[in-house]
Amino acid sequence: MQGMVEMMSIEQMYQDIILDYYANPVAKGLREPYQVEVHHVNTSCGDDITVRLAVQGGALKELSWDGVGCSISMSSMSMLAEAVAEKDLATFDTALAEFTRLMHGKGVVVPDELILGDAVAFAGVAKFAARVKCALLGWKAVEDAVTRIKGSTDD
Amino acid sequence: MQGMVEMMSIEQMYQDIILDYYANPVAKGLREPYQVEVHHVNTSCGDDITVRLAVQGGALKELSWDGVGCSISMSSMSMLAEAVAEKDLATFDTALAEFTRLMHGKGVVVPDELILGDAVAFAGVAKFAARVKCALLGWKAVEDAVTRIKGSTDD
Amino acid sequence: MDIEAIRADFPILKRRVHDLPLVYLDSAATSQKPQCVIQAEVDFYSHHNAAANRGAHVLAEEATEAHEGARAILADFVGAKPDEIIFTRSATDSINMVATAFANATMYAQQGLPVDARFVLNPGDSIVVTELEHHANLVPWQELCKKTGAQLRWVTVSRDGSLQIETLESLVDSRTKLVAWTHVSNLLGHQIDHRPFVAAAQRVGALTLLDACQSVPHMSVAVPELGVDFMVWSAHKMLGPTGLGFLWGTRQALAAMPVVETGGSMIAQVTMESSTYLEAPAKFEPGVPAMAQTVAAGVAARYLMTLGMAHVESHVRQLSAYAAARLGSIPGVTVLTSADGDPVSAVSFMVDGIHPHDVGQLLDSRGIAVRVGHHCAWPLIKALGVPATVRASFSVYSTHDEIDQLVDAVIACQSFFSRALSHRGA
Amino acid sequence: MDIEAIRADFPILKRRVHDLPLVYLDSAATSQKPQCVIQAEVDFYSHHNAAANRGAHVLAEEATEAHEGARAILADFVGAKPDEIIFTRSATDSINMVATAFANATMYAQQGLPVDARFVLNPGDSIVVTELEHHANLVPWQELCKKTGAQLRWVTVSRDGSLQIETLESLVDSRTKLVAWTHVSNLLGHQIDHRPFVAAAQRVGALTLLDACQSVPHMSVAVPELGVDFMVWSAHKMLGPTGLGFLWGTRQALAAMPVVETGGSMIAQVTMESSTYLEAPAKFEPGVPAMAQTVAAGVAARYLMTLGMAHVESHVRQLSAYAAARLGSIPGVTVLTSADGDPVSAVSFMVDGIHPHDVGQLLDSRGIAVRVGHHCAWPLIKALGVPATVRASFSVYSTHDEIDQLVDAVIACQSFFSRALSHRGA
Ligand SMILES: Cc1ncc(COP(=O)(O)O)c(C=O)c1O
Ligand SMILES: Cc1ncc(COP(=O)(O)O)c(C=O)c1O
Repeated sequence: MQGMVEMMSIEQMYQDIILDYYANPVAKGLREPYQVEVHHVNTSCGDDITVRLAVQGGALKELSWDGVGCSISMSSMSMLAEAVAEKDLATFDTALAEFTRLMHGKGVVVPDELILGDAVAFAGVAKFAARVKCALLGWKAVEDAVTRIKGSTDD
Repeated sequence: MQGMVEMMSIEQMYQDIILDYYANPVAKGLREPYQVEVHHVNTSCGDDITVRLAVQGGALKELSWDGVGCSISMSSMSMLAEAVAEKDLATFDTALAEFTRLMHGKGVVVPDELILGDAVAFAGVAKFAARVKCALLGWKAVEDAVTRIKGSTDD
Repeated sequence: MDIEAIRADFPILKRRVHDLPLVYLDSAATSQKPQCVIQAEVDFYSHHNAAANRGAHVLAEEATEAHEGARAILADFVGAKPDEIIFTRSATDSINMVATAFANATMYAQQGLPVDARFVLNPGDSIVVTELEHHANLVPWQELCKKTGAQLRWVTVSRDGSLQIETLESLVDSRTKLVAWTHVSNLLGHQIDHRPFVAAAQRVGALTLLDACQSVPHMSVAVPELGVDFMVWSAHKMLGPTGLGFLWGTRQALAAMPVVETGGSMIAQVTMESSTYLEAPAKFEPGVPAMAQTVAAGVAARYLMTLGMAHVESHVRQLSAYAAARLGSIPGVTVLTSADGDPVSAVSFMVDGIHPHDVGQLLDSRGIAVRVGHHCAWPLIKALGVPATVRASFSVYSTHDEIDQLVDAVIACQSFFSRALSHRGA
Repeated sequence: MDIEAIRADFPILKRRVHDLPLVYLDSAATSQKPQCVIQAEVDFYSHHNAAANRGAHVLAEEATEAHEGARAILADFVGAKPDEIIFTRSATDSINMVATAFANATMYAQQGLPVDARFVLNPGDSIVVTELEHHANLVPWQELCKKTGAQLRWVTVSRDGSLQIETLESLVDSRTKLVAWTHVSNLLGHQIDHRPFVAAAQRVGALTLLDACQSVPHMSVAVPELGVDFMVWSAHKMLGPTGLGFLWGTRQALAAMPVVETGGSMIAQVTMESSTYLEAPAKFEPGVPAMAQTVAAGVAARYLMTLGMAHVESHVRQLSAYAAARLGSIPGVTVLTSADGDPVSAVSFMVDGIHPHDVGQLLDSRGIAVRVGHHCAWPLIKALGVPATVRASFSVYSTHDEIDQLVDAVIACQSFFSRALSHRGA
């Protein structure tokens, strides 16, 4: 019984789909061309991620990344890369808002699967406060990259 | 009964002889001539005392003082002025050492009456940590004055 | 408020001293703690103790949640946002932190590094305080001026305890970088109108710091409405634990303020060459926090909020008025008040011919704890022309009956000393 | 030592997490507290709470006696004199205080005020640290150098975790003002020989500061014998309360050091124009102290002294050796050690192919609390060429059985991830 409880709680976090992305990363390996490169670090544990991005016609065109980190930060980045590839900026903004809401929801927020796709698998991670930053690492990096591109094209 | 306990403990501190000196101070009022004047303050409550001293032939010759303070600091200064008047420096040093020992003795040190004279009345004050500084104020000032005189004659 | 019920919450009030019930009238120095506050520390240590904001295990997450939860309660208590509340060692520490930030900015500027000019002090710049400050809100500014060549100026206090507030106009000028003053005097007990200070500072773009040590524990303070940049107070005076203080700052002020202490948990990245920092509040909180104390302070704030700060204020003001009236009616007793306002929760007085220290001792022999001396406001003591005062101060658990006992004891003290001295011919 | 009896003293060890008994292996982050320490705070608040060093009433005297009594115990604990012990907020605070004293002295000197030249930093002067410092003993010195134009230098760490101590000779020169280093590494766990540092500093007349956060809780440290000027540590890592740290200094160093924070209870006299100060320790302790915590820290020190520091050290060293051996024998697990010595009470390790964060999570699911990440020693992490580590750390209440559970859990973690990842083709 004890074993059951334990595996259930740990598997709430390590959903199959999370481990899938961890085992088979998407868009990993930095690529050309790109308009902006950002480097983000999880200051509490040292995980780091580099994201390259090019925006074209208002859509996330080229997104590649590399990094060192735990299964949560790495799989979250992969899932994000897959979900937003070629999507327009408004779609990314909506997804980011929904993912942030989910991760800060202490495990009681029901995520919108239409918006998040596979990323709803992170619902279980939201229960573990210390891992929320891991799941958000890639998202914050892409947000930063998008902001910088917008800034440079606006003026 | 309660009244008894109270009065006993408070009278342990306010010995008759302390109140005598408080009511009738000795050597109060700054006088000429003097070799050195020192001004000491009890930093925790603001009591202050000015001491003027002249040493002659190795003895405390002229000692006068003025100050504002509680019954303990004022009576202690008066008693000291009376006890050491005209005495030699060695006698003062011995009395200072014994009085300091008494005051830091937390009320369990038995003072040497031969050395301290009336100042043994302060034995009860030693139980009240916050008042020890009051009792010592004048002694420290005279010690300081003596040190300064020694310093100025030595070189 | 049901004072008897409140008193039952404070274990120390069952204490006897010299075989008499304790009458604690020294709450302005430090307040007593209700059982729920004491128990909060015990519960933290017994069930959740781990390094907050650092670990990934269950205890560490619980500790983080408890610690950050306390921050949210404290913010709520003063109508602020959690990220505007910095945990410090004490109010004294909070004030010194702001002073150190000014010193740091000045040094960075001298090295040609970018800083917010509002924190930089040059010779000719000034800091304005008042003559009635607690040493904690005076000496750090003296030291800062000594270090930078800036000038300290102050609003003086008249013999009637009022501030010569009309001088603010000329004291605060375009070279003034900071105006710092106290909300409620710890010696005269009255509340000081913050508006002239805020207006004078805003006119010239100077920063403002409010010492709220004696106000926040006794009245509802909605700090964003005051218009100040910084506010400080201590947990131990608001029914909370020892060893904890607070610095509140506006987001803009905290963002502009240079880091003060540095170390773990406040860094973004560290290399041997240089480091970058997180944003407030983390920016100002290096090291493992005072977690058991922050949690207990949260419980103290909740306890006060449950009583209702309006009720708390009206209770202590009533007690102060009653004490001032009763003490003032004893022949030979002078109550020290300020022409600027009535006492909130502390009343200072003098007994003719008896030094405050002796009064305190006699009161103590009857189990009554008051504070005597200069109350860490030595310049004010001198301005008022007294050697020291006796101060009785109140909190939620104080009663009219305790004031009656105080009055009786003061009268007994007078007769003890007049008997003792008169037959000695003094 | 009877570990079962010791464990019974620590209420939190009865906790269950995820329905499993707590296995707390994170004592290097913060230690747990025995009942006597928890009770000491309760007793203080319930019976003696009043402002220490300020009042003349019975409670204030009791509070003063308890507080100063604790200082005497803490002094005894490190073989020092009471007036050499300064109470601070934390070890981080203690280090920052010394750094601020340097900054202050530098500013006073610039204003032409008299200061001890050893605390003055000019461009061209240097501070020497090591690459294995906790951020708390690195970032404050970086900031101090930024503020003064002085240069930060450091002894580097080789891949084998050893310090390139032979470089000290050239790093420390006649312009070096301070040498600061750690006694026991919080990441690799080994003790560092203080003698070369002290010798190098003394050769040039530089001051020295020892970060003893990870040594004092676990071994007998007689600080006067080490030859350093300053030593810092935290109460919360030595079975004591949160919110309290210590700065020890020689009498000469404390007398020469400028004041840092200022305010009440540390002043000799105050006027509006200027103030004079008391001697150490009061000189460095403005404000109402963290009395409940100092008293509890005294009880913690006594608890450790009663166990006997030699026994404590031998217990944690045995556990560390056992953990290093057992973990090291698991295929795919690498224990990180230093060629400079064996771990005292903390063991860092890596599990091949599994990020430390994931290891920590799996261990947590079995009730085992360890720390994962950079352990506030990011430069060391980079020097060792790892992204992060898992750290198990021990205290008087830790057992061999807990290490066996850790080992089993690490193996279970390996199989969870290898099962999870292998069928996914990673
Ligand atoms: C070696 C070392 N130095 C300094 C510190 C900082 O201690 P604190 O967070 O208690 O200030 C720690 C612990 O975090 C440490 O392990
Ligand atoms: C008005 C005022 N300011 C500052 C302080 C300093 O507070 P603390 O000693 O808690 O730092 C006090 C209390 O002593 C006070 O009454």
